[in-house]
Amino acid sequence: MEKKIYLDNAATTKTRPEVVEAMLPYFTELYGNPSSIYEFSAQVKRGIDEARAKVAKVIGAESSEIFFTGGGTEADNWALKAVAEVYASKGNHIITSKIEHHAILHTCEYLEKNGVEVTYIDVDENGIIKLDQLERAIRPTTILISVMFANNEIGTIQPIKEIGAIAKKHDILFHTDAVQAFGQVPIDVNEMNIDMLSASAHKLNGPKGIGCLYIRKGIKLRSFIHGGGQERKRRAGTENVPGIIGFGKAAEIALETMEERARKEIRLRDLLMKRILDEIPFVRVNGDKVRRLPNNVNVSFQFIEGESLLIMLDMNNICASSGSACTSGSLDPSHVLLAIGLPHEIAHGSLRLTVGHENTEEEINFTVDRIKEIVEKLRRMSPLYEDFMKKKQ
Amino acid sequence: MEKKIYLDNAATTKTRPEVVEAMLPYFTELYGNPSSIYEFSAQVKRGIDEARAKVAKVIGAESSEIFFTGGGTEADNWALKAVAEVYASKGNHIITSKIEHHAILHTCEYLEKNGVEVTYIDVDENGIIKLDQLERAIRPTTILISVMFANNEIGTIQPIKEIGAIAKKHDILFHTDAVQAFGQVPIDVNEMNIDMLSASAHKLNGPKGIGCLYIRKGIKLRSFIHGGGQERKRRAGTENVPGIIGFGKAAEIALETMEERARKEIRLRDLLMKRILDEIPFVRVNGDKVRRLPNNVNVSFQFIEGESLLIMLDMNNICASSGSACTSGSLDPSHVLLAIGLPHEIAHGSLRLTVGHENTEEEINFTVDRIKEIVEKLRRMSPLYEDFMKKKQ
Amino acid sequence: MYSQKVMDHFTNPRNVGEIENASGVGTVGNAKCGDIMRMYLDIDDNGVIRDVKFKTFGCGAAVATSSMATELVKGKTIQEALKVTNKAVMEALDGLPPVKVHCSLLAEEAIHAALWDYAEKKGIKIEGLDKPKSDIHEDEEQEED
Amino acid sequence: MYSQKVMDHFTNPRNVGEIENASGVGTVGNAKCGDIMRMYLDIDDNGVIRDVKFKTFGCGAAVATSSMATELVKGKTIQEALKVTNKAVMEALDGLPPVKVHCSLLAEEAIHAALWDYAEKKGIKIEGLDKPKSDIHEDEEQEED
Ligand SMILES: Cc1ncc(COP(=O)(O)O)c(C=O)c1O
Ligand SMILES: Cc1ncc(COP(=O)(O)O)c(C=O)c1O
Repeated sequence: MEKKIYLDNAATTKTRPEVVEAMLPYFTELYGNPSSIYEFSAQVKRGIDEARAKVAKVIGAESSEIFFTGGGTEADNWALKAVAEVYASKGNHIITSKIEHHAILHTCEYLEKNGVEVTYIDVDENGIIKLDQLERAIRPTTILISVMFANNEIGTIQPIKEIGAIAKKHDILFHTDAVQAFGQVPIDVNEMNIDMLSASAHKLNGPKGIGCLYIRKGIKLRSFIHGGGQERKRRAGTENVPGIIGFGKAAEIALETMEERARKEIRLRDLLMKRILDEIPFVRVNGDKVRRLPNNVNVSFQFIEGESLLIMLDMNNICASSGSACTSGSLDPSHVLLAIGLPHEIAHGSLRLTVGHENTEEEINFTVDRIKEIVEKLRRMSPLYEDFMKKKQ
Repeated sequence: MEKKIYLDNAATTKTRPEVVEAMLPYFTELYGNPSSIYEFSAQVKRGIDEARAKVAKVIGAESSEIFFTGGGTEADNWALKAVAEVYASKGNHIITSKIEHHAILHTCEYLEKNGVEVTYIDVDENGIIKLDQLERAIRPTTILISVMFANNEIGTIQPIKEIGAIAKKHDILFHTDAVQAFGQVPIDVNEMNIDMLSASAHKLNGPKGIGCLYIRKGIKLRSFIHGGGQERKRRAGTENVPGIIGFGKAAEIALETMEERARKEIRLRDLLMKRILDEIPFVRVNGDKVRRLPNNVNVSFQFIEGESLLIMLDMNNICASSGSACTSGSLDPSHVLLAIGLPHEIAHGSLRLTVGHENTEEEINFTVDRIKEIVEKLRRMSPLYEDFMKKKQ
Repeated sequence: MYSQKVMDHFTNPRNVGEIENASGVGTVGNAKCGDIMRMYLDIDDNGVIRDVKFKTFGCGAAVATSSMATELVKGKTIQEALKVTNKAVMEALDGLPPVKVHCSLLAEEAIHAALWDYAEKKGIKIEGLDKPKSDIHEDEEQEED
Repeated sequence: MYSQKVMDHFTNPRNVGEIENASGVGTVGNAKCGDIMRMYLDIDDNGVIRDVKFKTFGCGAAVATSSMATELVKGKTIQEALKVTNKAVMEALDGLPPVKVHCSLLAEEAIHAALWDYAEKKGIKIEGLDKPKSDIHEDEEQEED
């Protein structure tokens, strides 16, 4: 195929043309600073209000509970660091999972250096958090439970409602990194007892560099970025107005099209998974089969290494990932794949394909054909495959 | 005039059409995540590299010393909080000025609650920092001097080179908030001994929501936002690619056009100032007459209050500001105007007009005509003016 | 930011000016907060406010509430005027932004101060009128930290 | 990310395969780091490397350095082969990204391991050849905190 086949929608997505369209006026026409008092800026403020309402609606929140940030990572940092500080008098213990995104894990490591204690809960072989272990980990000093809504590598969706119930029962704040789930699967912060939630626009066909932290009304949380009085004095800095408008538009479209997109993506996802499993030997699927994001396929090919596979796919104009986009270039296999119990060499041979609403069945079939050829080629040059076949004989 | 007259370029600026043009492909075509390894993303990475070089060039820095952030405020927060933490073993004292932006002042207040000691240096009646006081304030525990390059309200440009020399002499890190100066006046981080510098794209006809922190090579500085390995592991979070590209383009144009723009803006600025001073009684100009940003006019009209003036200007389609955009809505008069010694009632009657390269002489003249009428009208209903005139008789 | 009513009263304020030899004059507020209001009352022998004028140094809301307050007390008796609360002024203006509510308090205070001045000059005591404070402070909510 | 030379050797690796009854076989690296290289040498009685084959489990750089290393030692004497350092392999490939330099070390190690195996089988000692480590560790720079 001449055309690029983009199967890395968990890393980032194409901004929808309608979203860009909505943003455009805010660069060269409605460029006023929303903090100014003239009418020119009031128009901008109204645009922000509308966007905020659209974002809030996706998770059943109030507009006033949405605080825009520079992305999902900032939202995660804010939630964890601010809770650790504001609730220090109550305790210094945070509970999270072993398969969080680095935005959570590296923030936890930072906090650990500053006297916070963190318990990292195990997940089962499908990547689902061990609820009993989580509840047992609660101490009188526990101030926060932070568990991601859906995993960025293996697509597993956590039992968020159950975690929310546990948090509520023990009167502990509950934060969820919903960067991968926001706009993709139904979320209701009230029903699920979510106190704080992180999202990022570029994962739902919105622009990069804008996200939000949902903070339940009544929760005390200091600013993470101090300065001007923007975002009701909770997040300083001139608002990224076009970004906010784009996030709003993307959220609106994501909500409207959620069911239809999920149906289509699940069809493509399942086709992809089925053909790979049927036609390539020595493969395993990672992540839960049922509690799974509509767009995520994660498979491990025994005896081969993921980067080689990615480069060969790239030479066929297929964009894919071998774990988190953030960690490629790193030498360690993905912490998520290790946490679900994969041995190192299997973890290294993993491939993540994340479909989007623009992908076609034809693209999927072309991709599987290429994967088959490449896996065969790489196995032919693999010493591990050689050893395995010799042992079998 | 039917058309809007925008005279609030210190609050924010219109994004240049060429900048938007440069950004556009990065939304819907070159949307790949720069951390991914496929060629599709390599193009994006190259775009970022070019933008980084353009930003670096404006201040005579190396590309590798530029770290993109979500704006000027984040850059300010990062510099101060990270230095306070990383250099805690060396000391806990920071020196800054009384007329910093809230991004610095509120961050300092936050740090003060956490054991950091901050000295706020006075400025003279023109807003220039007292260098002797600054040098005397240095203690063995001083770890940072942070003084803004140019003030956002009164336009005064600080003796940055002299401050840099003092910092160097005492082996103390020097940060400058150059959000208002970057791309407007010549800056050379080496000549001026600047160790860290904050900038924000939307002040130079670039997009909102993107800025940078310059960090001199060799300076140890922890991340402020933890997570993925972006920005050479110093600033986590998926890069705001269109924002970065737009910042690069805006920086390039700002550097190319700096002299020409300054000439034009100074002409408009001086016309504005001269006519106001000549034609309206009981006015004073705030800020230094010479060491001043090319675009800044700040005047105080005795006996009247700024917001009324702003609203009446707004009714004439003129956008202006009465102090910092961030502080409007607040009840206190600007801390900057108080710091240069204005009594409260004079500070309340201040007006900031900041011109841009698109303004015309016609607009300036129209604006002065309106200001004259409005000031007269407001004085007619002012009890302070009444008292003053009665006393005079 | 402001309602149409506020904008109307700000742009075309009613009863701006002074009254020579006024029955009572009251000035409240201070320059620190950026609002000063002066109210002139002309009260006839029946205790009816025949005329009222104001001068205000302050924001749009301050001017508009002064203007509206003068309208509300004009032609009223002293006792009726005392019932013109800040709430009444705000309602008559279709509301004010939260940050501007203190302006309406100032208008109420200005009327009271002028009435107090009237009472002092007359040597009488007005039922239900206390000596006005000259300053209005507000506790601004600090959400940030 | 990779030079054209690397991409060429990755896409069309030279000398992939096995040698039956090889004079020496060496396997280095480990699955933890994601790189395993196996080198087969066919050495004639004059100590000249007549043929060489490799198999590699690893990233693009690992495959390309294996391929290049086989080209560099083929037809060489044992002593010449010992001089094929990781630097030589990297240079021949027009460089590697910093994070991938360890792959070139692995290729050097693999040759050494195969020669060691040859020497052991032959019961000889090769001048300048030490027992290879089986693991290659690298100290990744941690800039973040
Ligand atoms: C689960 C998860 N959390 C957080 C992030 C960070 O979001 P961003 O890169 O927008 O800061 C990502 C994506 O990179 C993610 O997948
Ligand atoms: C001097 C100064 N510093 C910092 C900032 C904050 O920049 P930003 O609003 O882009 O975060 C501004 C403008 O708002 C400013 O003028």
